[in-house]
Amino acid sequence: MDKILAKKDFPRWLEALGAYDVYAPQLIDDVWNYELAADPKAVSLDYPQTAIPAKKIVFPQREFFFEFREADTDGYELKELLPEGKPAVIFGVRPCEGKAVTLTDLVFGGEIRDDYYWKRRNAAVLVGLACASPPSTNCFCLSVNGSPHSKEGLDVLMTDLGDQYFVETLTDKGKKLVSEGGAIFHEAKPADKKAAEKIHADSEKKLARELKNIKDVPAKLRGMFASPFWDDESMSCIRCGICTYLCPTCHCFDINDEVESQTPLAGRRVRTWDTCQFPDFTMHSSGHNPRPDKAARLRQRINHKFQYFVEVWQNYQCTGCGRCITLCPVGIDIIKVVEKVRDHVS
Amino acid sequence: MVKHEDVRAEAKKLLESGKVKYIIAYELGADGWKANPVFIKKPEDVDKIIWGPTCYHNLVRFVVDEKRRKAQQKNPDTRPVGVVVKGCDSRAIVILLQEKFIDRKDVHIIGVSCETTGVIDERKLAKKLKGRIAKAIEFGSDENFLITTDSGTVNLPASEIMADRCLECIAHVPVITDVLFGEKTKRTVPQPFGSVEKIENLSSEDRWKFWNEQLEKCVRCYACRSVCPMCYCDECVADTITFAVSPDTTAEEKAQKIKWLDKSPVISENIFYHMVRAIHLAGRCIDCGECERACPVNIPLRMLNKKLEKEAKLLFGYDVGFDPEKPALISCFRDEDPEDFIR
Amino acid sequence: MTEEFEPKIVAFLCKWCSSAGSDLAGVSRMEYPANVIPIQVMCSGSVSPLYIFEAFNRGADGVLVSGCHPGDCHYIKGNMYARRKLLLVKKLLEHLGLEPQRFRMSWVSAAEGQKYTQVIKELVKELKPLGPQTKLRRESNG
Amino acid sequence: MKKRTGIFVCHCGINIAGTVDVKSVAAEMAKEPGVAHSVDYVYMCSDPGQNMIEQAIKDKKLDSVVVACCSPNLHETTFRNAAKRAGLNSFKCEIANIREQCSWVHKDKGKATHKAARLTKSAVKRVQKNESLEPISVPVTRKALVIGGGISGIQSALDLASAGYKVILVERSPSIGGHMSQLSETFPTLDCSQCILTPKMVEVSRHPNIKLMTYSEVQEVTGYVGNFKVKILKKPTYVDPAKCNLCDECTKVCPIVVPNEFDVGLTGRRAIYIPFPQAIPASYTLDDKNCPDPFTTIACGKCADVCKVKAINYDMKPEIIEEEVGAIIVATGFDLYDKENMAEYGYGKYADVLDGLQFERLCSASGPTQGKILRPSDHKEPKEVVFIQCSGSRDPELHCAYCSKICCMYTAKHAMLYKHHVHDGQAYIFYIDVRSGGKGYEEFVQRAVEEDGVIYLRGKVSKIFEENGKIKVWGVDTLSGKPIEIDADMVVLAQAMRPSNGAQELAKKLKLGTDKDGFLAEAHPKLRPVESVTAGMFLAGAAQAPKDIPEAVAQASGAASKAIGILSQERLYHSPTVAKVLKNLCTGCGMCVAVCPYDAISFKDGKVEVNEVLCEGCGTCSATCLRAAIQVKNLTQNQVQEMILACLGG
Repeated sequence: MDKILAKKDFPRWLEALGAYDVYAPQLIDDVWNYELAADPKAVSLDYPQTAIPAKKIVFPQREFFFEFREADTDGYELKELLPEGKPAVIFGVRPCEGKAVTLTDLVFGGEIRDDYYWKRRNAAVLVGLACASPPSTNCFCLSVNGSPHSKEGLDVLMTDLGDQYFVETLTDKGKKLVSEGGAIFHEAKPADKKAAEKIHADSEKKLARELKNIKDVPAKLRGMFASPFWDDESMSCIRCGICTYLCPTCHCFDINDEVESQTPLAGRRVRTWDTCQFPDFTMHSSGHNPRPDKAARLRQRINHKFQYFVEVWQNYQCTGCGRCITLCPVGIDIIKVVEKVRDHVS
Repeated sequence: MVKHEDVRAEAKKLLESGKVKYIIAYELGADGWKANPVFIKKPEDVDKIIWGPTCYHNLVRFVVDEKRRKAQQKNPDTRPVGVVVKGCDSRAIVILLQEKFIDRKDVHIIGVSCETTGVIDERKLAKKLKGRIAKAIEFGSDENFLITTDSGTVNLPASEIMADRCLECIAHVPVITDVLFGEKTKRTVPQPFGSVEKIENLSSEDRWKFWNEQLEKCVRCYACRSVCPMCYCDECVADTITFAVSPDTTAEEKAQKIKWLDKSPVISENIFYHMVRAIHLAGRCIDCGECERACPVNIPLRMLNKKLEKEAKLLFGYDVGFDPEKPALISCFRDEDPEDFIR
Repeated sequence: MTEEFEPKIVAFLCKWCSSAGSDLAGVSRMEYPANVIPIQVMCSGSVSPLYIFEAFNRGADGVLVSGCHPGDCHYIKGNMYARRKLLLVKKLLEHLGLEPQRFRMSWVSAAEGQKYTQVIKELVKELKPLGPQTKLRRESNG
Repeated sequence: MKKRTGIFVCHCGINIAGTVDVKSVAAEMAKEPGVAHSVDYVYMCSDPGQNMIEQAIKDKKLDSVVVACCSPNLHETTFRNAAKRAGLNSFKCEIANIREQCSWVHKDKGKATHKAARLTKSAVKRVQKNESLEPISVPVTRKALVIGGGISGIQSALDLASAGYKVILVERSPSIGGHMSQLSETFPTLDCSQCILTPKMVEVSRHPNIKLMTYSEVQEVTGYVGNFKVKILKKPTYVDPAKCNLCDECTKVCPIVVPNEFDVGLTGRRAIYIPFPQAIPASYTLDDKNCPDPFTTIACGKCADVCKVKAINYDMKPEIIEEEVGAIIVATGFDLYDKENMAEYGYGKYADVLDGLQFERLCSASGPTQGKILRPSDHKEPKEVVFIQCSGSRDPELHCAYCSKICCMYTAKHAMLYKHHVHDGQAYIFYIDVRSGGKGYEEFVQRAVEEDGVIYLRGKVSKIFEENGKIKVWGVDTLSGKPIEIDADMVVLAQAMRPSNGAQELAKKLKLGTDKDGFLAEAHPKLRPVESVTAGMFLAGAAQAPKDIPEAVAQASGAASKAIGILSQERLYHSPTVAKVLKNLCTGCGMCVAVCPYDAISFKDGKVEVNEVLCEGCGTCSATCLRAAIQVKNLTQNQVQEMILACLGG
């Protein structure tokens, strides 16, 4: 059942969530990010967009697989290091990020199930915040099967009604979270629901950017693999990791052994984010690099999001948050690139 | 004041005469107000070229790319590339020449003087605009910027939204060019190292606290090294695998690859990476400030490089990026180099 | 009672002067603290800044680089390059907030066994009150 | 493949075992990865100890060895040889110095043992990544080049030649002999300079092993010890020595007169001339700087006309001669401190103010005055002569800071010679100190004072000026404190010695260091005084510092014997622990090229390469390189990193 939460009571809700690690958007050195909320009273959901998406909480940039230590006898002693600690609740999750998590779920929940991911994922509660107005000038969620008020992947969706929030509970996890708040929540009246729906409807009109008629793009891309198009498009790429590290749907990782002692040989196997945009991502020890240049790497990024993923999961691996556009140091614009692909005549 | 037309005309001339392969310049981005790098190959495209307050990119970075590209081609087109440079950018060319990474004949340098202003810092502007969305920005008449927003135009003094690097700029007129646009205006910089001195004045512990908080944020996207024209190594200490490998590389050579630091974005490793970058840029960083601008989490990286630029000047009287004939900072010494730190 | 803190120090000694100087200290049976583990390099000029970063990253509480006096370098001028390079390193470390005492450089000739012991004694004396160096040190699960 | 390292911990009696628990070190090391064998023994360097190592290498199939013992300076070679005997490459053996740097300097057994283990482990980490290396060997060109045909060059050349080695002696002036040939008599024995020098000059010209190249200059030197390539410019003399019969007709007809260098300008010579009667080669030279004279464009041709043997050929061209040599001796000698700088003493202003060399010519029987001492101005016999020592020397403010060393002695000699020529004359000597160290030197000075009544005045001359035909010399006798005023007929300045003109440029060509005064720098002021910093190049005579004849000759012979030390080898061997370029990482920025003290690194198609023979393995290049693209074999950054970890117990 939908609820209403007065903004003044919002901190009380957070205070009631002692059983959770509470994350919420916070402004540090002019940059918004989801951080642990030390002081509930300081938390405000009045923010545009974080630099690093919420994926960093369910899929941290660094996590341990296991610990190893050379045994006195032959062989090694291994100790699995599954994520522990409190479940996480993330406030202010934008619908595009909620949707993004559902895409990552597909990847880590395929025929090989990634327990490390799921341990956190299952524990995490995503409290969404509908976008009354686009948090970024580069938002284009509507163009990629999303919306400013999409409920996908979220456990709760909050909509800002001025001095109160309209709270839609979407899952059991969500129910539980809301129940923690107890009396501070009130039954929503039909009028509230209407107001929320109005905001949702309006918000769809406010999007500044769009990426139209791209249903043929996947097929197009298949034909453009060897096209010089990519060389031209990638000229200004500087091979940094921003577009992918800060993409809510990118999920590539690297695995390294971090050795702490030589004798006895001991350390940890660690998973960290990696990105197809780094030259060493596809580097073979032979010296051969199947993606030798930035053209190949830009192509990979676009293909993965608008061809491969579509072919496997029937969805774009892009939720239109626009981070890669906003934060690219050289202004490479995924919308423009895909439009060019769409209009490309070979 | 430098006009788009000046640069366009020059570019047209160069392309029509076939003197250059292509021209690295600035164009207007998709958002209609910010500049982006552009690569002009045909004379008819020169009208894309612009010059304005958002031309902060150091395009020399793409001269490095060009060298890489040439290295891979069988029989490359050896004509020079035209490149539009600001004062700071031109010093990057000096370093590349100094380090024999490029040849003077590889580049046709189109210099643009920043005159009395410089380029803007988007984050400063965003603060000033308080939510209003910029639509266009241009140089004003006297040391100010005119910004058109979705709700009216604003006129801001340059000093308020100019990038820090420009406020501390010691070379607003290119130092090496084939053609120069704009006036060789005089500009005095009272404190070329003002920003870094603020940090120096902190106590040791506060400095540590400051850097600890800043570098903790690093996500190791390596935008700082990627955007830097001086970070042209094929393989960086931060890379986890032997990268500069060719078919004739022996197993021994591969085995020599050292894992100095872990890929984990934890404070100790982040600091290691940034220390190495700083020390490797000592006497090479020309303070184009691109690393700081590119950083998605706003780490004041200039304050690392600027520190060593300052020390090079104070301790060794070394000016960076003015003389291609000069030996590198650490490939020379003076008998009177200070040694009071040695016992 | 708690045991006194014993700093771990790595010392890069050039083969011709400082290492020979510390040998002389040995031959003359001069006693000094055992905190310093020397690594003999050919010349102070061969000490890369990365060695120093690595030592601190791997838990050194102090690092010493010692070479020949100016003009005495076996390789004519390696120590002069070292002097410039390592001063920059020192400035950088201090800029980041590392205690100045933790990174040292010294000139110790083959004849200065006495001076070598002095340098080590002072270094250890200065580092003890600072306690363990944790700023640049990598975390460990052990 | 798993490494098989053997550890051998030495007790050194109780020297190590006294403070280090060697057993526990050995035991701890046994646990190290790749350690196949770890033992301790009372004296590793003893025969049983060495046998123990050799046996273990064979029995346990060890692929590397660490001996934890005394300083590598003492027994590294011992143990590397042992390893070698057992079939290991000698670089597969490293030493951990747990005596000088551990057991002898610590008392706390626990701490010392801990440190010893770290030191040993660090050596293990290093040796496990050592490459097998063999000494670099290069063939030797068994021929020497001597630059400078003064007494030093002559001596070096003769020593080398008589030892059976080919020598090229290069002299830039038309004759060998140098300054010594200008001297009249030599102290302290007063025997005639020409008489003792000429036979040596002749010997040079006759010696089958010596190729004499006068009127020639070294233009370029490349290569390295044992294998230098030299380009020598042979200037045209326009006279064929083979044909010339020294009839001297040509000089009689030559219309051009220029100052005579040999007589230090006291006389003139023709444009075609023989420097001095005993010149070697005995032949004339047409000096094309003065002929044809600046005002005419073509030579007058008179000399060619009168030459009956047709020895004169105007079409001679400069030639570049290329030679290969294994060693080079630089004996470029000295020149006197410039006149211009001594204007305060009227030098160059007053005809009768001379320098030492000019006075030598006046005394010389073959000189302008046939050995009579006469004033240049009016050819009168000077009755009062003032000699001034340290003219330009020992004067850090205005002139040279150093002592020219030979002036005290030759001034005494000058005063003496003067008295022998002008019995009723009086010689005065202004001096700061009289330095007469050397065999028979002090006695010589005493004779000047006692037998020839030379008056020594301790003090500096304040003013010199001409007044009615006399040269007034004002000074102060600092002993009596009295002002002194002498109406002299002649003043002789003991001018400071400085490196010969052009020595600086030559030093650059040869990549030799020079000291602050421009003299060539020796490799070590005490222990390597005749070697230069560049391997295979040696120094002789006044080019390195002011010297008198016996010292110059001694150093010349020293340099020759050093050169023979190289030339007597079939091949030269060089340590293989040199820098190596990782081509894939090198960008050719040249930072390493700039720092290399031995010019061992050079550019090669966009990257750099190392000359392994020049490289001494200091590693400064590798610390300078931003990409670790150049590293020293067997002490790579990779190895040092492992050693750092080991030291910190990681």
